[in-house]
Amino acid sequence: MIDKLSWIAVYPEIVLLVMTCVIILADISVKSAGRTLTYYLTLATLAGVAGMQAMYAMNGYTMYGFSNLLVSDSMGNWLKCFAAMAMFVTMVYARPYSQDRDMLRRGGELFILSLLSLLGIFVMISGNNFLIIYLGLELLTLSSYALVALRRDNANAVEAAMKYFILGAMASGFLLYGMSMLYGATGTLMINEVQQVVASGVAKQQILVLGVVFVVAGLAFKLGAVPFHMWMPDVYEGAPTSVALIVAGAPKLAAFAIMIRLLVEGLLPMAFHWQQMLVVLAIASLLVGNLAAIMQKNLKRMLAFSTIAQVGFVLLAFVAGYVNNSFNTVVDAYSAAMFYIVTYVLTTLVNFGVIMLLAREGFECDNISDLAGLNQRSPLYAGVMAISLLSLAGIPPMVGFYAKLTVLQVLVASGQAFHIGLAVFAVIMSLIGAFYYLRVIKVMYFDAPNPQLPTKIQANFEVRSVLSVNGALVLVLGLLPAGLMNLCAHAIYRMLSA
Amino acid sequence: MDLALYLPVLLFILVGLVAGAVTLGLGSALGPNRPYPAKNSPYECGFEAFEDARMKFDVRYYLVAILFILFDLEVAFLFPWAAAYKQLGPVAFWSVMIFLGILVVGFIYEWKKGALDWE
Amino acid sequence: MIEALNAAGQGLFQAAWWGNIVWPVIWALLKIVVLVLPLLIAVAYLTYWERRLLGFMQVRHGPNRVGPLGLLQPMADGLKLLTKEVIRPDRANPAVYYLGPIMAFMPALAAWVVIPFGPEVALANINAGLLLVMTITSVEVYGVIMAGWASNSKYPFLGALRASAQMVSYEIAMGFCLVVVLMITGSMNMSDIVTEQAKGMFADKGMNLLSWNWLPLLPIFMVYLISGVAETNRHPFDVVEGEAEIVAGHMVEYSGMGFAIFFLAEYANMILFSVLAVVMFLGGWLPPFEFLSFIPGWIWLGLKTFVVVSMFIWIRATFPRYRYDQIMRLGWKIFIPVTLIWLIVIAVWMQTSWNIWK
Amino acid sequence: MTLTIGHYLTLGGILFALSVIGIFLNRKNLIVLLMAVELMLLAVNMNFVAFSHFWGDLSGQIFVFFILTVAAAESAIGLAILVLLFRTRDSLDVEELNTLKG
Amino acid sequence: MGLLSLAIWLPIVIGAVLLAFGEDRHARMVRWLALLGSLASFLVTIPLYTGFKLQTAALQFVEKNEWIPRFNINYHVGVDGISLWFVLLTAFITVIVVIAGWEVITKRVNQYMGAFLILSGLMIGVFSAQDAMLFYVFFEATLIPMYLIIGIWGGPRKIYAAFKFFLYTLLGSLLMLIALVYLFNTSGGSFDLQTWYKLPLDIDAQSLLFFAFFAAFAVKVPMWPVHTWLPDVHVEAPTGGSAVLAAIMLKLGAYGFLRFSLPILPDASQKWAWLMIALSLIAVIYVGLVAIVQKDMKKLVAYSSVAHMGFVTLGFFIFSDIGVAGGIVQMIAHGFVSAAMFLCIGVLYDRVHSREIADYGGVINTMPKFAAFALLFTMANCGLPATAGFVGEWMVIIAAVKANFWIGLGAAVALILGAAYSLWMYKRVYLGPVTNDNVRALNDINSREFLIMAVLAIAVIWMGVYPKPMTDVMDASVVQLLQHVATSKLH
Repeated sequence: MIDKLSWIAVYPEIVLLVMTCVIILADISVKSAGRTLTYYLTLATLAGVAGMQAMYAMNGYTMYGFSNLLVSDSMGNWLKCFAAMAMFVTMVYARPYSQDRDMLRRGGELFILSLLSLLGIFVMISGNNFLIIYLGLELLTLSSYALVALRRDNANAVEAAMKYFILGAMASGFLLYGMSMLYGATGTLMINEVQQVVASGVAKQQILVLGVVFVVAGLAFKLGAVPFHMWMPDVYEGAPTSVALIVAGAPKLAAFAIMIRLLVEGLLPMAFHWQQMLVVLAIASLLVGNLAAIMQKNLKRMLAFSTIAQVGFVLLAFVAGYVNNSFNTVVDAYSAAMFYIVTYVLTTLVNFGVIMLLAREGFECDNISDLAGLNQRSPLYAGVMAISLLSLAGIPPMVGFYAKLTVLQVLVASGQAFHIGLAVFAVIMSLIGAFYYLRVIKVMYFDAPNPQLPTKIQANFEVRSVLSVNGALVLVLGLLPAGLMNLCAHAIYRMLSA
Repeated sequence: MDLALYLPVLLFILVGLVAGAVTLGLGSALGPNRPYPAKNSPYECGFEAFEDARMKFDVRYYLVAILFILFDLEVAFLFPWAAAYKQLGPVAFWSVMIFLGILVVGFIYEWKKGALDWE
Repeated sequence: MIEALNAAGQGLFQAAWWGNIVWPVIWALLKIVVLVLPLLIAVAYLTYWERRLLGFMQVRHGPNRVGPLGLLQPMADGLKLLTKEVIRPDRANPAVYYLGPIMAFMPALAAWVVIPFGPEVALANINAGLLLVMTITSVEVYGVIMAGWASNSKYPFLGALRASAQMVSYEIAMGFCLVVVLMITGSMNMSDIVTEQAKGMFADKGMNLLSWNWLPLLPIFMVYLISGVAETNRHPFDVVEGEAEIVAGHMVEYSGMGFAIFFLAEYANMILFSVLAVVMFLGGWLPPFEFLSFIPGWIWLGLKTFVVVSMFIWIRATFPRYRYDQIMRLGWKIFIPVTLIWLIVIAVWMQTSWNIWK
Repeated sequence: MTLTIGHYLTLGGILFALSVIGIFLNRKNLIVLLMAVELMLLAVNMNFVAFSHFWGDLSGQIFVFFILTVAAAESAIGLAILVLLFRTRDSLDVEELNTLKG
Repeated sequence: MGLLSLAIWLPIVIGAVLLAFGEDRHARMVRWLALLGSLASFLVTIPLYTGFKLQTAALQFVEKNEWIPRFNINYHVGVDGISLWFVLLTAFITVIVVIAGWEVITKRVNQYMGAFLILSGLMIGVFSAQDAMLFYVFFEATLIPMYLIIGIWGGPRKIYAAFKFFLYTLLGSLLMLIALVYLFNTSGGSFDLQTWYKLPLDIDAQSLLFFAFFAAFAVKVPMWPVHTWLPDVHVEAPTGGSAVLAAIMLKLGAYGFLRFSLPILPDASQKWAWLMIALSLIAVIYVGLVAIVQKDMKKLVAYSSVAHMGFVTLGFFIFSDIGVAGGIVQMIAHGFVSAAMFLCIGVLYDRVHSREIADYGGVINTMPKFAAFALLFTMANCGLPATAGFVGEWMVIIAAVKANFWIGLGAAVALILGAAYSLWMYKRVYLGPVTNDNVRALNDINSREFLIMAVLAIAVIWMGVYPKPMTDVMDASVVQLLQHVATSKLH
């Protein structure tokens, strides 16, 4: 018999699932071009789910459900809450853009698949078992593949979908192969049992290492770390921008969560091995991401490479967690990574929001030069975009600075000369990063606008207000980052002590 | 599980294949073999065959294939459940009701979207 | 007697180390031959019976020249087909072209391996019998697709697409039917499925007939029968080979034995589906009334199968051909919902205290 | 010769390697790519079943069940994308997937 | 909210409000609002001076609140004798800049004014931050408005200049960031400067940290050889931007040496003082020579700024009270003088749209009032007695001579070079007959420009004649600073 606690633990997920089904059915009868009913139901669902997760998170209980298959802890709840909010914001930005591109006329798949991918994110974050994590992951990625191909007459979008599909499927294969090895070495799929077995040292070391290698490779694929990054620029560029944001935003939180679940909760005793891999991945990501971003003319592609570079920073935080068998920096490291990823998502939302806002019917704001003179056309959106770009560049007082600061702090705190070297390297790379972010700001502020474009930028009330709040949040969290930092630290602390 | 029980299955499949092959072989051996171009050309109503026969075809066939994969899989999922249904209690009942509920939602959706229409 | 034979055979090879492997193989092969030969004869005579029955229903004679009452007609047909040229079109892909009919024929035979002719009397009385039936019969669609594709000609190609889409569509409904049967039986073993039908309120009173699955599962039974017709591409669902539209569907390019094998496969499948229907819904080898149990089980099985097969032919004689869109509509929009609903009904029924399948 | 876990793992490994090679070296047809992806999952299934048997633990086989499901869903979506791709550019050549680059 | 916080946040808030005015049709209102805002911000800083207690090195007007408790980062601000004058200077120069941009700036006025007000608040923040991370945040944040000011309202090569400015300074400060984080970790989790002053560090760590700080501050000062961004940026920046850059932003770097390098890393400072002195001397002499050959007025003044800042660092790394105090006085004086010099060039540029020395000649004939002011500021720039420039330079030279004759001699030579390029430029631009029609058509300065000039002139003369208020304020703090430097931190 399934106990009550199990159900309570997944209550938000159930609500999400039921509401998704309701929305699917409701969408059938929707006639309006903008899918008004579907849209508002989606927003209501997302807001409700985010609220529920926040409540769970603030209660701070750690609940295990369904024979420990699922865990609902404060870290997971916060991540899920943020993911739902990110999806909410994404939907607000995505609707006018998608409507202009004829993506909503045939059906509300954009919303439905987004909700399903959010459900996948939830399941991934909750997973306490390889199987559950895998299922969540697939729910997320399968929905994403379909989303990318949503503009089915657009050759670029379909090509991006195909590439995403092949590489994504391969990534899942790598992850699975790794999981099968871990299962073979430990005889269990339960993450906490895996850790116990690994810690006890009974498991065969070679198989374990093989498993770790493949798991890390699979995770690197999902996160988009070099050399497993090939899909990201193509998907960002090819997919409709609204979908690119769905792929770029909330799923990053889930990727972080499964990194925590698999590497930290499951394989902390193997930290030495995966940290070595992550170092290589991080260095390569920082290097390739930043250097390639400089050469891009396409804004979305540039953001993709910048994401790769940012992922490098996240990985650096993981590198510094568990050094020399000492747990001193563990909480700091993983909460730094969490803080980084949360703020990154927040910032990315702004970037894509502005891009979508500027992309009018028949005109994609794909090239950096399309932003020319944005400041003259709309100081508000230029300001919002500038704030978010500066945040990505890590310039105070934007929130991105604190993200980098926390990572650097933990790298230096681990006390290894090598890690300090990594910190210096990362800093130099972020200087290169600053260059291409500044270039976009330059285009927005210093260049003259294209005279063919309308001087006024139209946007509906929702987009305007959400975008303003979103941009302001990047700044406000930069001025007062303490709350979010504490939240991450608490969440990670509870997760580790559980 | 006794794998030996499955030996006849394997053999029967082989026998099936062999039986088909043998009859076909017998047919070729016993029948005449007098080919000429007109006989060996693809069937066409009276005129020469033009263009490759493996042409583009209606996308609905793909749709059916894809829907088949999904539904057949649902059936495959139901099999073990059904086999054990008598022993399992209401938990099994409810979990499959949820499962079928989601399936039905998808089914209604594709129905209403016209995925099942052939007119 | 059979046991003795088996033991004798075992003894024959006991000396050699490979005796443990070879004898079971030979033994199984023997049994297969014993099963297949009558089956092939049955298939041959089914064609004869079909023509006679159709003749009867349409108030004409049917074949009556070759042998007494035309009983040698199938032999003559076979002989004729055997001596016809096997043509392979130039553009066809040879390997796949020849593999097509074989793949269509094989499942119609191989599925018989699990059919029980009496209690525990089956070539392979395996636990996963139902699953095996489902998988092996699914293979048939490959034969169709291969034939259509390998012919590299338009009519076969379109015919194959239609046929496979149709088969695949009805396979879903059929799968649900099997699930329902499985639910109330609790076992995938075909023998168990039959013996389960011998229990129940009516069976206790000697009225086996009413305890069989067909009654409580009437909608499922109907869906299964009709799906069977559609699966075998039989009339009235035979648009794939509808002469007026696409000549003969995927078999257009086949001649001589190639065509004959498809033909045989169709009739073998008819018998297979009939016998499956009998096993799953009509009590298999069980007698309809307890007092008739002196007649051996395999005769009952044969009789029932004969009835069902005849019904196939009867349907052919009665119904006009469906349009393709109607076929698909029936499969997707009627059968799947019906089976799904009945599945739920049965599931709920089994949760209540009126559960009759405890 | 008896079959040990090692044999199964080797087979799984070979299948996995084949599929990875198939994905990276295949330059001709996208369908092959899709098949390679499926093969990869089958290789994993091989491992899971072998380990499941080795540990006498059923969870591995349950995993396989789900992988099969997901593989089917995945191929459904993969095929759908393939159809779209073919409709937009009349080719399934991997080499021609080059509109997006930078 | 304390007085200091008010001084920091008032201009920032007003600047943000200005940014909210979307379009240029409100330009008039925006200008007045900006002026009122900057005046208010300046007035807020006055009580800081009047209420400042002399003869104590302790921090005053301290505010300390928790900011990011997770990293023990506090909102900790306060002023001592060293920083007080910079706060005042910043607020003062902002008023001047707002007035200077009154008519010149016509497009996106609100952003221009807003950027300067925000910049002013941020720079006051830098000067008053007592928490390293707070310092860093303000320090870095100043880049953003300055980048925009240069890029939007700058000259033809503004983009190059803006990038050069941003990336040069960012590189340095990122290295400093790692140093800060390292100090945070070694101090057991504190960003508090007072804690760091007591932190023992071995010499290798000190050296590394010293160079990390050096990277940040030397670029900012700028010291030779990382000064190359400055001339480019000055040439392209709008007048107001140049003025603020020269008058205040350069001081952020020098101030950083005083706040971080010297007291936290005394041993490394001693060890590497020779290098710093050498670089400073190169700056004053070599850059002085470079300045002489400039054809562009702004470049000339820019190089002269580098040379003057060389005096400042020279004074600091002699480690005597008169040297350090001289450096600080020199910084403040340079703040007034360089701002005035750039504004003078701005006055000419607004009329002729050229900064080439060769395009001018005999300006005194058409703009007598203006030429008089310009003469005063040029004199101050070359350190004539009774002007602001004199006091600091002489204090530094005296300190240098005391420490080492040859250093003193080098510094003195620099003084002569300064006189040479300043006066030669004055001669070529202002004196002599009118050389071309552009100059002939010049109108003398209007009342607005007169007001700015007059105010700056008063300040320059007052500083030269009566510098006591300044030195009084800083004495105690300088003594304490030197105590820090004298106390070894080696374990």
